[in-house]
Amino acid sequence: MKKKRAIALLLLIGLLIGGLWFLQRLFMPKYVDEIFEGRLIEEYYENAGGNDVMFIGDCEAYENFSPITLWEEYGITSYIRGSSQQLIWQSYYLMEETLQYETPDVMVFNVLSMKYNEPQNEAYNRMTLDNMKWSMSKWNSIKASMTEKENALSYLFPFLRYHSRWSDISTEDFTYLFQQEKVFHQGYLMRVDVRPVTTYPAATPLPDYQFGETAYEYLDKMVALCKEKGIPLVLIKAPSIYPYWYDEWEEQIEAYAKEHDLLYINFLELIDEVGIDFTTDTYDNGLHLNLSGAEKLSRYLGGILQETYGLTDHRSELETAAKWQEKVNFYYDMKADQYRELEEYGYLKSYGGRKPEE
Amino acid sequence: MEALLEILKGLHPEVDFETCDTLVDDKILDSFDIITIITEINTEYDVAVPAEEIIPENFNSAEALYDLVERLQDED
Amino acid sequence: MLFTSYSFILFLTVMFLLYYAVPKKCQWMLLLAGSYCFYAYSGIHFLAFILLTTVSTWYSARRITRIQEQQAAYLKEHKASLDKEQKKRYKASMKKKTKRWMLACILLNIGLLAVLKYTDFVISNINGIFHTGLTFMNFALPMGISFYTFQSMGYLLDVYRAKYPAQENAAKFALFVSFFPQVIQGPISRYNDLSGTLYEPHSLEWRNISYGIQRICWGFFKKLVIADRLLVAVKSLVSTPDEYMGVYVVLVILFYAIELYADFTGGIDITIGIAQVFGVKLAENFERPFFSKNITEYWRRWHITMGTWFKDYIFYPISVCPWMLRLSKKSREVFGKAIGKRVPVYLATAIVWFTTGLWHGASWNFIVWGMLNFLVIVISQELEPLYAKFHNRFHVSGKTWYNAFQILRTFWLMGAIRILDVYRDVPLSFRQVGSIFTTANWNELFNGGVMRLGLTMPDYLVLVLGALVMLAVSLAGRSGSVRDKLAAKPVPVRYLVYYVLILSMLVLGAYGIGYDSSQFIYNQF
Amino acid sequence: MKKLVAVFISMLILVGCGGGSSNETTVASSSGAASASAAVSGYTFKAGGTVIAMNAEAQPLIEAIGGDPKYFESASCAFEGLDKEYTYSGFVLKTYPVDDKDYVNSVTLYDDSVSTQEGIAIGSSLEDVESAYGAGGTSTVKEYTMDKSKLMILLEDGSVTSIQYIAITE
Repeated sequence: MKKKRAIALLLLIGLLIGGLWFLQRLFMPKYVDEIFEGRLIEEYYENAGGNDVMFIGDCEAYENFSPITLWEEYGITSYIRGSSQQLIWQSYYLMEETLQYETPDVMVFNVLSMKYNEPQNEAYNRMTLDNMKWSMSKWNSIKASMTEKENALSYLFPFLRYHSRWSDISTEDFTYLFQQEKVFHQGYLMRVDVRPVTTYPAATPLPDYQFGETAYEYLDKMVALCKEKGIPLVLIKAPSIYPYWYDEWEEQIEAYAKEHDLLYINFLELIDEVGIDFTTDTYDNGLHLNLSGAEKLSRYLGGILQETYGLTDHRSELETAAKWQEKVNFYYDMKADQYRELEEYGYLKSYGGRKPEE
Repeated sequence: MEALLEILKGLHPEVDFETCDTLVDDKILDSFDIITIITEINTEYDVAVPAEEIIPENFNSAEALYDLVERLQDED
Repeated sequence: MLFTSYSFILFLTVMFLLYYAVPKKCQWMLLLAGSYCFYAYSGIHFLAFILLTTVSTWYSARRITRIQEQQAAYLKEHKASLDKEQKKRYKASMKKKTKRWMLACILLNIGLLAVLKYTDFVISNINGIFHTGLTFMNFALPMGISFYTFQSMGYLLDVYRAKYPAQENAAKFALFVSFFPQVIQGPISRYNDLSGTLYEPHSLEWRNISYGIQRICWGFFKKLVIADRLLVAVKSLVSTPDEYMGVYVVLVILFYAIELYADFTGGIDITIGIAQVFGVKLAENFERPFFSKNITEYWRRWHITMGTWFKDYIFYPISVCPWMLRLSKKSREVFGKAIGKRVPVYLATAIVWFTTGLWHGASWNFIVWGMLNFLVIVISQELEPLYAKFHNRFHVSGKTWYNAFQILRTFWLMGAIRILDVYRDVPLSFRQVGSIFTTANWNELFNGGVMRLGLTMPDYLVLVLGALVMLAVSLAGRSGSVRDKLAAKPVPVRYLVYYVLILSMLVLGAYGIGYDSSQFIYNQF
Repeated sequence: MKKLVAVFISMLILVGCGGGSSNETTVASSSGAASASAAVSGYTFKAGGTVIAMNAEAQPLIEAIGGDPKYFESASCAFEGLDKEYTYSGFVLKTYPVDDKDYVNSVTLYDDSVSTQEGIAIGSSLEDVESAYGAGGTSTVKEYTMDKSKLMILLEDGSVTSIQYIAITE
């Protein structure tokens, strides 16, 4: 009798673990029909390796630079490890993780996230952290990012967080159970639609402009990590007109860059040199550039990077060129499809565009 | 003994107190009845049943109850 | 530490592994250590209070037993030489000594409980009446103080009544007071019932483990799937009472009845299940309360250990104490036999229900809740003859439809009284119940008004299914233990039931972000 | 067996005698009633005739104020819903979206053509601020909270440079 019971028990435990593992995959949000920013982190792992320039940062990174343009214009191979409202400690640990997979020639970091000094929002945390592959970097990033109502166990076992999605499971959760569709271009989220800048936001005075200690702590860590690996770190500020970039913030970053001998480029001061026209180059009244804007910005930045760091032009390498040709084709296919949708619906229906309200 | 039976009959006429010996266990007597019995015994036999004596063994049958009363009488 | 927190489950697993690893004779020591760690987790400084109660009760009880032993030895030795009168005087003097110890210990502990729990209530009343501006003390209440204090006082009174001798070993007694699953919300155990099973060594028995874990999962299922989910609706119904009157108050009664039942019985199932896993048998605290046909039967099935505690240590002593007997004799002379008979019983019942209400919480809501229970008991007692006549004429008692009527009547009456727990204050509670009859908005039930309470259609579906499962299990439980019946089933069926129970608990449970798995209603006592 | 009286008759008798003094002791149990429903109160700003309270529904207020405010909207990083900004003469009104409605998130006064209901404007002195609202923080940053609203006043060497009403949303 004892043996029979032991077997039945083991079977029960096995089935439980199997069942829970399957349900966990089922309940994890798939970010398919909207908010596909949730899949940004995940897509890196298939394209890891061979990237000379690594962009890291929040939506100002993954919506304003086009790695494909950098490739076409300069033969620079690059990738954007961006995610929505990526906080600076998350950026640091992503940088740390990336260095396990490859060693780029240049690291580019967008400094906007210096304005956040504590954990902000559970939903954004989940999007940045859930799909990271397990490593010490992920664990440290989780601990640094958790808001007080979050629990580390629910990151170890996402089932504990997403089990309440049982009531809104749809067919997509089944179709994308194990595989995902490619939607980003080396981490760049393409948007071709246009919503010109009509007004500029007011600059509400802040009680204290000084960036937080935690922010500086992780910026220092980034600098140290790059110095240790011999990778030049470039600080940039994307030309988004909102959230407002205060002059007091600008002074602090310029002082920091000079002190640590880092190249710092604030594109907000180079709108004309880059040739950005806010009536055609943005899809949301100036918060993010659209495709034409991103291409201009990439062309400008590519020139500086190549000149300053003498990046090799890989277009002549057959094997790399073939690999990148696929990426270029995917890039132009999506560009054409997006313009088709603009023709047909007047807005980017299946790319997260906003329905123009008449 | 008759007086005691009188008291019990007064509470539950339909119960045969001579033979039944599971008055508490079968929940025939509830806490109200027990208190009423104790106050009646107090006036009838001038005996104060202390709280620690309120245990099923003493109240399960009329005889047990009567033994209790006698025991308390010769104690004080 | 919440039963539904991950740290508790980790704590439980560690305790379980250690318990069956350490040598048998130190198992109870491990339980003691575990219980004190568990208690310290809620706040190191609270240990002082539980230690104070433990030591004071242990010491007083030992002194009482010492005096009683001294008395017995003395009487045995001088059996022949003392006459009846001298013996009586000697016994009286000894009784006085033990009484002094008993009263001192009770005063200290109940006093401590009263100060910690009711000071602010008293202050707010003084402010209310005399419009003084006294500031609140905001004493933090040690976890489960009401439960372990009452359990210790019960032990003290039993020793004082020489029911059994006091426990010599202070550590063993400390375990009785602080045994970790029950310290939060009971059941309030009796020392003579618990000491045996608690201190005995327990070998690893499959039946205990399996039955224990089943009961824990069943407790978690009721707590997480039903209680915590329903709490969302109860909170929204109650937080804006002006918006939810009339038929919504009927919903509050129904929802809160199910929610409290699932929450409290779930918590107790977890407690008893945990104890069973360690081989310790705890007293049952519920016996299908919603099947009761009247209020006295209800209070014999709901929170049984509290009911018996108040009966044995407050109701009986008060109603048979000399002072009360004199009062009943005097009122018999003044008002005649009929009134005289009722005075002790009703006065004692009133005192019991006042203290029960007060024990539940430091606010008028609970006192009025207690007195309402008293009132309904008295009314049903008085109308007893009227009912007897009714039954002689119609012979309906025992018929199923009549039973159903009685059950529903008791359910709704107790439900109406119980909502005093949830509404802000007494007048509001009464206004809300009154509004059931004055506000005719029964159509709100069908025009989606119910959807604004924070629960979606799938949630309501789960709640209905969950309630049906609870009903089915209760019905099955009437004729013997459900787990025995389950054990009789063939292995595949049995394991399928475990599988579905655990999975539904994990999937449908209202825990994690969005549902802050709330405290057990009772455990901030 | 004890029988029970008809249920609600006894309840009705009791309805009349709602016992006890009606003090505000909150009910002990965790599911007890939350605090009084958040009536619209706290610090409010008067724009012309319209009183703007924090967390209030924005649409009716914007219509009441009228005029032709400069409008700027910003989508959050990934999720739907727009934070909107209306710049009037003297103050800026910001809103946050919940489901399909906008609610007041903050009102910022940026010149001395407008003032708070307590008479404090850009340029007022430290003493005026402290006499109107009390100490409330350092000489450069004053913060006062009331119900669901926070009033923040920034000063530089003794005179007010910015006044902001901010909504508290937990």
